[in-house]
Amino acid sequence: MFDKILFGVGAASGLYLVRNLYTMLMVLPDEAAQGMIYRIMFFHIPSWWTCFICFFIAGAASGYSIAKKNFRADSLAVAATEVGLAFTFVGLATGMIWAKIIWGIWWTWDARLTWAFITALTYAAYLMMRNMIPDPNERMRVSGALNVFSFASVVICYKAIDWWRTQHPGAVMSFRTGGGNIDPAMEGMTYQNLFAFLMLCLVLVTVRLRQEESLRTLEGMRRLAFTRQRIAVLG
Amino acid sequence: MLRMSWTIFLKDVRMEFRGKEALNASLAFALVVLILFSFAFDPTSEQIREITGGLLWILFAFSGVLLVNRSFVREQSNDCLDVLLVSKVPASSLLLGKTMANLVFILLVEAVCLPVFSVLYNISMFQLPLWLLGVCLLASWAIAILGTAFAAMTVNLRLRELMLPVMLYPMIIPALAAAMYLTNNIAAGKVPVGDDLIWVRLLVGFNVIFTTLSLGLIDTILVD
Amino acid sequence: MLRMSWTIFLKDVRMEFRGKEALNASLAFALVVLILFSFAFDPTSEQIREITGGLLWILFAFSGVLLVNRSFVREQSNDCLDVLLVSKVPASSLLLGKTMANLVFILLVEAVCLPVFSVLYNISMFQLPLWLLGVCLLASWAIAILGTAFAAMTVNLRLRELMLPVMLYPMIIPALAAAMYLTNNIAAGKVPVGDDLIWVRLLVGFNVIFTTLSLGLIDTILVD
Amino acid sequence: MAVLEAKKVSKFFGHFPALRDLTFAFKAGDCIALLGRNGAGKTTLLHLMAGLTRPTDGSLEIARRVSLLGHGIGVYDELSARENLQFFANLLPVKVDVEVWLEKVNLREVAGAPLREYSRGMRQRLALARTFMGEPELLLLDEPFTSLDDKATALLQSLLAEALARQATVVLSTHQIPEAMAHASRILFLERGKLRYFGPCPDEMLGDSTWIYRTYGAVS
Amino acid sequence: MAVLEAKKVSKFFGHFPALRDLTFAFKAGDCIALLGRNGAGKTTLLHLMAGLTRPTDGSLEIARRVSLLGHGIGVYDELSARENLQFFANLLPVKVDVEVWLEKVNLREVAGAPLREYSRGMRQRLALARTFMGEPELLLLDEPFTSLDDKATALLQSLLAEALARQATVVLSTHQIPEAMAHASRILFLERGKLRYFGPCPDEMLGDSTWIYRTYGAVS
Ligand code: HEM
Ligand SMILES: Nc1ncnc2c1ncn2[C@@H]1O[C@H](COP(=O)(O)OP(=O)(O)OP(=O)(O)O)[C@@H](O)[C@H]1O
Ligand SMILES: Nc1ncnc2c1ncn2[C@@H]1O[C@H](COP(=O)(O)OP(=O)(O)OP(=O)(O)O)[C@@H](O)[C@H]1O
Ligand SMILES: [Mg+2]
Ligand SMILES: [Mg+2]
Repeated sequence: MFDKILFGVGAASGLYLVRNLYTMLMVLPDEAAQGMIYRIMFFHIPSWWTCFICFFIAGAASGYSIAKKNFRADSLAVAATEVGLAFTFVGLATGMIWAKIIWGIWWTWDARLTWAFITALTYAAYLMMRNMIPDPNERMRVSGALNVFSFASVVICYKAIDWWRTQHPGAVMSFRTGGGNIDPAMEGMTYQNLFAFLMLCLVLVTVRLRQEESLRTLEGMRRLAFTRQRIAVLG
Repeated sequence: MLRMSWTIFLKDVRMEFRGKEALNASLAFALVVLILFSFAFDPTSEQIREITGGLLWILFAFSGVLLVNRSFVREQSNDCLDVLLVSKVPASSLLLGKTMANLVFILLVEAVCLPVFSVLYNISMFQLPLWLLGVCLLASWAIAILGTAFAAMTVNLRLRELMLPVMLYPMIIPALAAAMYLTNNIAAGKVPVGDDLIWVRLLVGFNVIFTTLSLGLIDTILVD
Repeated sequence: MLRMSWTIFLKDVRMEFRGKEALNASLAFALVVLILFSFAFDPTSEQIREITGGLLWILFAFSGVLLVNRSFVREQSNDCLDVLLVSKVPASSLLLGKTMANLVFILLVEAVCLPVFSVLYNISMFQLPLWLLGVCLLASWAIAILGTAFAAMTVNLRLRELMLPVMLYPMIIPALAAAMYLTNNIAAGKVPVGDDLIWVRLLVGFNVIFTTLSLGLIDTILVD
Repeated sequence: MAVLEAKKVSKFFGHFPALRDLTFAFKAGDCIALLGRNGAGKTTLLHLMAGLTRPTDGSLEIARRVSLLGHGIGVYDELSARENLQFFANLLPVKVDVEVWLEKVNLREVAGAPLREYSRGMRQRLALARTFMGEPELLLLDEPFTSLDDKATALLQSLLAEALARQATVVLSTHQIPEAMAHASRILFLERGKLRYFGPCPDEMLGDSTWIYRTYGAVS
Repeated sequence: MAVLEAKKVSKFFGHFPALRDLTFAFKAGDCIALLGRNGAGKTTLLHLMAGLTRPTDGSLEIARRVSLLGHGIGVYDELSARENLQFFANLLPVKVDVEVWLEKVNLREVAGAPLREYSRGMRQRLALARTFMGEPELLLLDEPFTSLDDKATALLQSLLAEALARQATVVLSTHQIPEAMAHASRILFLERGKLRYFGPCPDEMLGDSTWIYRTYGAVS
């Protein structure tokens, strides 16, 4: 039953994305200054928000897991981090494509872009670190603390446009600027795509969470089997 | 609690000054990298002035990581860490004591490197000695506290000498960037005023936030 | 003898590709240092073109040292090195096998870093792909052979992660300097001709001399 | 009046149960030999009693002053014997005369040299002094007889006797059953994380050291 | 017809004499128990016989095919049991069937998993397979009984018996004299680097394991 719901939500998010794509391409007009390519923002902005939300969940779950010694929360943290990292790469890729077309270069070292890169690296390091710790308890403790630390880079990345003068555009969404910087139709479209992304994200995180949980069980069972096997030696 | 930190600080400093091995080695490392830099970036050009702060703090970050890396390894070699924890030494005392010891070591490396750099690159660093001292203290504390906390996390890893910088550098970039900027100004003889003071505030804020965070989390990191 | 080298090469590569831990970590390390550099040296200025080679080879030297450092540590952890030597594996086979494995790892890191650097610093590195490949091969071999030999020397030191770079960097500066110069030219799209070829000869000569020397001395280093 | 009391203690590494549902209590003056095959959970149990890890389930009340001699010897190679003892003495709540202990383990004459120059036996003697000084109430020793020669073994036995005489509790894990039998008053036998036997030393064990494995160990 | 012959062998670490003027010879099929107090020079002597260090003085002729089990276990944690044995088999001059050895130490079913997941006992069994495979002529074992439980000890004893049956020479250092006595045909007793006794096992040692220390060791 749960599988079916999950599948349903996944399918719905796919359909929703297709519908959004249609509206984007067929209904909305080209933007005055940027022309056709501005539509990439409907993916760029929501994917960054989705990844920030994922990292926030991961940080909170990590904090909970180390405070309460809760392995499920730890699994949630990995799942959210992995999915968040995927969205980070979508954000990076769309941003870079956009930059190539608008600025003529793939990359520049302004605060926003740099910290987006740093964020990707810190969370990649978190995942790497997990793989290197064989003891599950220590893994939860150490990587949990690391995840809490890592959230600092997300905060800096989010606030970078306010703290430094960046080449990356400043805030346009009305909840940050008070409105007036973006056409309401485009803003609406951004939220719609964000919603689709979040649905997709929910499905992915759930799937990864269950996978992680069964992996953990499997690891324990294999250890047990190994001990039994050991005992059996030489009658 | 502070008394225990002090005991641990004294022990770490004594252990290091016994052979001065890590200190000498990371000093040698810093000097070697300075030479390496002189091949990579033309040291006679005028532009070198603009990257003084960058060069120096990259150098200090590198040798700082090597120093803090030893910090918990020293405790690990004979399972001394277990003995300390069994003796009811609070993890935060341990962190504080070790951070202070590491701060001393990092400052010593800086104290040697700065004059050498001045001479080799013909840049007078000591026009504003108090500002320089302040920046060194603040930024070195940032390296020491976060470095020691992360060293505690990575101490059991086989690849700790690789993972420590990978995790630490992104985290201390704000502090390093501030230190680089301020050092550039100091080397040019400009007292930071007005807008530049934001970097000082950044350094202080960074230290306050991450010292609190590290002290709060260290218990979870070390004790199962 | 070469058959044994090959066995050891395969084993090392298989061990590394099993978890790819050291590879991933040193790749992450290289990327992190790339970011650090962007703070230290104004990356949008035109002068960055002149120090492309310097930046890149400092980066490769750093992550290369971290990679070769693992090489003998892997053998040490369970006293495997003793077992190999008792099995009458010649020390030079061991060195050769491990050097080849390290060369592969270093080249892999370079293969990822070069395009990333190209994009991030907006410098097209691949105008002269064959020259670039040649320089990378030669200079990476220099890092690999000397690094592996020195790793064998330092493996028993408590401070090996500190001592290895301290000993290695001064030794490979000629090779690095040549690689930096040539890479600068290649990035600017200039085929090395005439006087520049002396750097190529330097690289080749360096490799021949130090490969011979390392193979000759490794037996003394490893067997008491 | 138990020094240490465990109630339904379990310890999981992830989903792997290293210890399951252990219930026992130690009294002052007990000397418990912790026996079990490789991987039975002896080290894990000692770490739990030391407070280095917390149980996943159940409750464990620990004595106030615990001292541990683990797989590593727990002294610093860079310091001298005297500095080592002084450092650990400073962390203790009670005053300890370091010189007395140096004398006791016969290291007084070389106490100024850094440990790096000591032979293995000398380092082990120092580790013993570090463990036994300060009159700990609970002594946890993980395979203390490993690689000890006859003299070091005799020293350890005499320190054990002394500690037991002042009503300290001693828990020692070992595979060398004859050595352990010299002082052990009770046996705690683990098999794959389960408590199989806890009680006084059976007479059968005196002559036949693998008796307990055969009797209480798994049949398979 | 000696497998190994040492003539006036000395080994100095700097000015410290770890071994002094040792002269002895081992024959095929001998099982020598290398005894001595901590720091007597047992490990140093084994390393010399293995060819890992060369004597400072004197001459030492070594057998052709030597196999060593040192303080470390000498297998790679990152590889699986099968890959480990295959790798070491590739380095041997003779062909070895790895599967047979996996079966022998009962690791066949788990042979594909990386060693990191093995328990301590399983790793030790793998190390034993690595050491005994390929019919080495000289087997050097440094404290092989340390931390082995009853079953692992039994496996080691059976492998020893097998090796001795095919006329291999075995040298094992240990502090656990009863275990060593099961197969040892000769005793080599060192005291502070000097050879104090080399000959057949004295009858006195069977019941009283510290007899040799008391009889041939220094009085102090
Ligand atoms: C690789 C290059 C880029 C990176 C790493 C990047 C990174 C980010 C990040 C992290 C956000 C989300 C944070 C937030 O909502 O405040 C964001 C939002 C945004 N990005 Fe980018 N970006 C890149 C390129 C670009 C380009 C080239 C443009 C357009 C010229 C652009 C326009 C925007 C806009 C309009 C927003 C939404 C701002 C808001 O109202 O919040 N980005 N970008
Ligand atoms: N950190 C850990 N992570 C995962 N499993 C562990 C960890 N530590 C121990 N184990 C497992 O718990 C079990 C008990 O281990 P423990 O070290 O307590 O055994 P032991 O009785 O001390 O064995 P030995 O006689 O070999 O010392 C083993 O199966 C081991 O694999
Ligand atoms: N590399 C070395 N450098 C200096 N001295 C050494 C070295 N290796 C061993 N020694 C010294 O040589 C002596 C013999 O050491 P060895 O390890 O052979 O003793 P052992 O008989 O194996 O002792 P144990 O029973 O403790 O293992 C010791 O006094 C030791 O301090
Ligand atoms: Mg144990
Ligand atoms: Mg020994």
